[in-house]
Amino acid sequence: MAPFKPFQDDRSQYPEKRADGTLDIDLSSGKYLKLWQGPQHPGITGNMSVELTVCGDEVVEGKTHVGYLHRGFEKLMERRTFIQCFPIVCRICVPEPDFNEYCYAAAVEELAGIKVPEKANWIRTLILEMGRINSYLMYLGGQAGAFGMGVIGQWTTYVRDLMLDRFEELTGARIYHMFIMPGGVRDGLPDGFEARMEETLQEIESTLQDVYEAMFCNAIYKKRAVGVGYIDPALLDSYGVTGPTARAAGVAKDVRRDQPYLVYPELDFEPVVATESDIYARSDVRRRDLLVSIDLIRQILVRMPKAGPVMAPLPNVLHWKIPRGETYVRGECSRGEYGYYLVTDGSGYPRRVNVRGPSYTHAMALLERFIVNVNIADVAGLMVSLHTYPPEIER
Amino acid sequence: MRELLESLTTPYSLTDPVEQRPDLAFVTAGRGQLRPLLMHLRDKEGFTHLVILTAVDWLEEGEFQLTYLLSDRTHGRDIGVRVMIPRDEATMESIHDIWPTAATYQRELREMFGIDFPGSTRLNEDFILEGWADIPPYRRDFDTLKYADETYKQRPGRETRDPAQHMKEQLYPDGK
Amino acid sequence: MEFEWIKIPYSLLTLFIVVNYGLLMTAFIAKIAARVGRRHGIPIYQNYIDLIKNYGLRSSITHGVMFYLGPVFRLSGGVGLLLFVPSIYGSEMFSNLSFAGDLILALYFIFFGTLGMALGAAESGSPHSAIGITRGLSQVTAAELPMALAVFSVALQYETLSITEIVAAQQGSVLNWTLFTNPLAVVAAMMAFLGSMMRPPFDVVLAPQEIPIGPPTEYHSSYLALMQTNRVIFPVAKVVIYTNLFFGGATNWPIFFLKVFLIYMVSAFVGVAFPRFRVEQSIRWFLIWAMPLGILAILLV
Amino acid sequence: MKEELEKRIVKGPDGIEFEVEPLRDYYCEAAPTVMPQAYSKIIEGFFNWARAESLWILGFGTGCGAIEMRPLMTPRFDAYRYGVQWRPTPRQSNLFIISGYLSVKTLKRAIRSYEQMQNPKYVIGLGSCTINGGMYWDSYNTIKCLDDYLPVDLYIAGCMPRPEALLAGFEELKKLIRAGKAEGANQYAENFEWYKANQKKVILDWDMPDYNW
Repeated sequence: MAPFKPFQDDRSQYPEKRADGTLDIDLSSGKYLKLWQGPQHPGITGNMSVELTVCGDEVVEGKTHVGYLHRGFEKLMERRTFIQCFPIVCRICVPEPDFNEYCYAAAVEELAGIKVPEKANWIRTLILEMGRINSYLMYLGGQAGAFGMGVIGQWTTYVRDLMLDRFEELTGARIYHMFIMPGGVRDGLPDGFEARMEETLQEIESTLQDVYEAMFCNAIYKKRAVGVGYIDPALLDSYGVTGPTARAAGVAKDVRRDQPYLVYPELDFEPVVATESDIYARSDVRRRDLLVSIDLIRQILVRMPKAGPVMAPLPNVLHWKIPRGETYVRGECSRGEYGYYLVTDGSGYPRRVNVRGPSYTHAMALLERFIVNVNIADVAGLMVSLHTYPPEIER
Repeated sequence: MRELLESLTTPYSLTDPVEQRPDLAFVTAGRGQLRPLLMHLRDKEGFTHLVILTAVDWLEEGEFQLTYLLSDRTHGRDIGVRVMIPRDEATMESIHDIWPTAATYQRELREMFGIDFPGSTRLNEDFILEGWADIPPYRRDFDTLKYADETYKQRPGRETRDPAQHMKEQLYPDGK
Repeated sequence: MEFEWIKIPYSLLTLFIVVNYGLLMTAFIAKIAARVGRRHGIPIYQNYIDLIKNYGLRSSITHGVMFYLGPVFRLSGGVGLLLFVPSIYGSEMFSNLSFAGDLILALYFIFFGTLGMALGAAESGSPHSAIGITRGLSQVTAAELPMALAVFSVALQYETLSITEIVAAQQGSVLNWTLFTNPLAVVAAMMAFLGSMMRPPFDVVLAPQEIPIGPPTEYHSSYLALMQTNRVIFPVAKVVIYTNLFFGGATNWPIFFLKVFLIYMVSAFVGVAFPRFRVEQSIRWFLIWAMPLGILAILLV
Repeated sequence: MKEELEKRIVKGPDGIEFEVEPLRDYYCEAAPTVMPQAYSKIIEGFFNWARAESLWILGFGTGCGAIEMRPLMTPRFDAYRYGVQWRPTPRQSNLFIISGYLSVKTLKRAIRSYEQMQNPKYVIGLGSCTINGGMYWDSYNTIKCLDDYLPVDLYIAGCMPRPEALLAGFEELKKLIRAGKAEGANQYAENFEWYKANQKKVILDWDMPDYNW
């Protein structure tokens, strides 16, 4: 008889399937237990829920339920003028709102034929990278927290607050910046911003070093994260996996490099890649990506043009009509490919806006597949490692 | 991109090619041509990544436009395939067997536009809305403001102004 | 042995001192843990307010008799443990209700609360509670093994089952402590101690990110207050056993406070620095590391 | 209504048939009762002081306001100093922060969570969208006027309110509690019919889930 090794042998044939392909799960047998995680559940990434069927300590079926945050943005934007859309788009994704602003602005500029000044492009890149740092810091705390290590979250949230201070200085707001407008950005950099930014970056770097030593070198963290939540690289395309999750599986795909936008062609960086494709690799890719972002911010602050306009002249925004057309604009946000599909019909309102958030594919099809045959204890860690934010799923 | 479009146009009888950017093009395909076209793009041309699957409601023409946006991540180019389907008979072939992730998009379209994709997994389960009784909300003939006013109590004292009118009154108070 | 009635008010006095000390000490340790996260942490008197508030909540619902009895069992486990162990060596007032065979009774009381809790929480009907209980029972069992082995080793070493006599044997010099005379048993017991303190890496029972928050999910208002009271008594009582068995006991209150605090800090320090084990990982850890040490300790004695 | 919720005859393992009516059997339909204050004013005042100094918040981020909860728990703002803690289960919490707009689907869960909390309990509406809909005033899926559905003690305006605003809000709430003015739970019990009618008007799919999801 083979030795009993829980969660190490091949469990993919379990539970058995019926003839029609559905899982043979009989809840009334008392062998299985329905377990809802969320929306009121501290281990869930935001306001969504996962419906688990567990057998012992093993998850045999998982379903994601979303829609708790649906506000109907795509409908609301159809009855707002192009400039009225700009303040509401950032509310789609809370931890990294700037990508909404950038993608929306870029799509509108493309269809309206507006040329953005050079300096505005640099500032946009700066904002996006700052937002990426925020989002990654949030993630690192969450990933450690999912495995019961609250201290990392305290440290990273502290330095995230410092970064929010820089945001506040630049844009006047902590969370919803509303800084990247169609046509450019609202303002230039304040005096002395570079020096204060450098201080913040150094603080973040030293915290990251602490995090590296306390979390990534920790034996128990390795025990929990290495080899858990493996995603087969062959499945990446069919499940629409992008961003750090794909890069952790050895696919060096980064929109910043493959289809460069803004000023990324002029910046010097390499996409971060790992090959193990487990929770540890995903968190490590994000940590190293964070260091890349810090480096990018330094490059941007040095090479940014010091003078020049930051806003292109816009037509009268109250009567702004954009000719019929459609486009798709994408960017590499901290979770993967973020994109806006904008259709205009010649009127003063967008015909249709569709937001492509990376969590849309990650939290639904991918999570539902990879949550099966996992220990309940690892569900939270696995979910966090995909770095999903529900608001961009349901919008 | 242009060569690709030219090579595809005849075998799949594509219409309306638009080259939006050097790396982004949109074409319209027939309803029956979609599956072979997607299979060809995915397997022969390297468009392995389904970026979005969404719909646009052209109420005036009585049509839904389905947009399948595919990406070739190796060469960094995208192609959007438009399929026009009539509004009153909104059914489309499901592609969840080509891309498993398409099932999610199709669930959303089913709920938000009322477009049916027979065979797609978990299609008729609630996705975002719960207990929705009105017409699908993303259709153009659904008026969200009217619905909100009828369903939810608005707090008294909140004012809504037309921006153009309001700015005119602010800037030219004399009414000139 | 004749029973003296004066022992009852004396041991209630012990209980009173320990509850207050426990409330302050857990708050203090929470503050220290908060400092690691660069925070100020809760006020030192916060535990008192929480306790009053929970007792003062107006409504409470019950899921059945066992649900009601669960916290009571838990509390009696903690109180019983404390009362049958001498807290101050050599003091007539604070030797409590200890008697010749109290070591066995103490071992029993350590387990008693968990069992009562399991029965009560199971009746609450929340699946998170059920999962928490299965985890809790399996982990406590695994953690109790090295503890029991270490205790037997100590009992064999001193050839007595009375805690008072064990403490007496350790008096004189620091080198007489079991810590130095039987280090293997102490290491095994300290590992078991980490496992039963509900702090990372062994807090898989509560695990707020996985099963909020395990067995007590459904407990509220005065039930929760009872459990909070137990949560300050039980660790202190357990640490009292540890000081008595391994660290030479305490001859007066200041030494008692100091030793309890230091031993408690061990688990707090480990707790802030590590994430948590999965339940089968923690059981394996106990079986692989702590168990052999315990067996070795018995063999060497 | 879902099939498994309909009234039906079930055969038990021992062969005896019995009738099951899930909506009655599984879910408690009893209305909350008004809980009297402690008989003595001094004791009630003392309890109110303790309640004010020990606010346990339900960890349920219903909207985007949840993003500012993390900074509140961490070094910069550290709400623990003021006796504020986060609890993962509604049974042990006293304060429910509605952190932003409530979609109809979340409203159902929020009501469920609120009803699981123990009396006395408090609700803070966070953000402009809980007050009058805010940015989403014309959305078809969010409620506009939170106090129609839950008894709100305090609103914090802004989009999004800063953590400092939240801390100030906690202090205001403490004043209310100490003054004995935060009787939302009793208010909810007194006007239970009215609240339920409002809730049922917007939540069309009114079968409550097994437990809190």
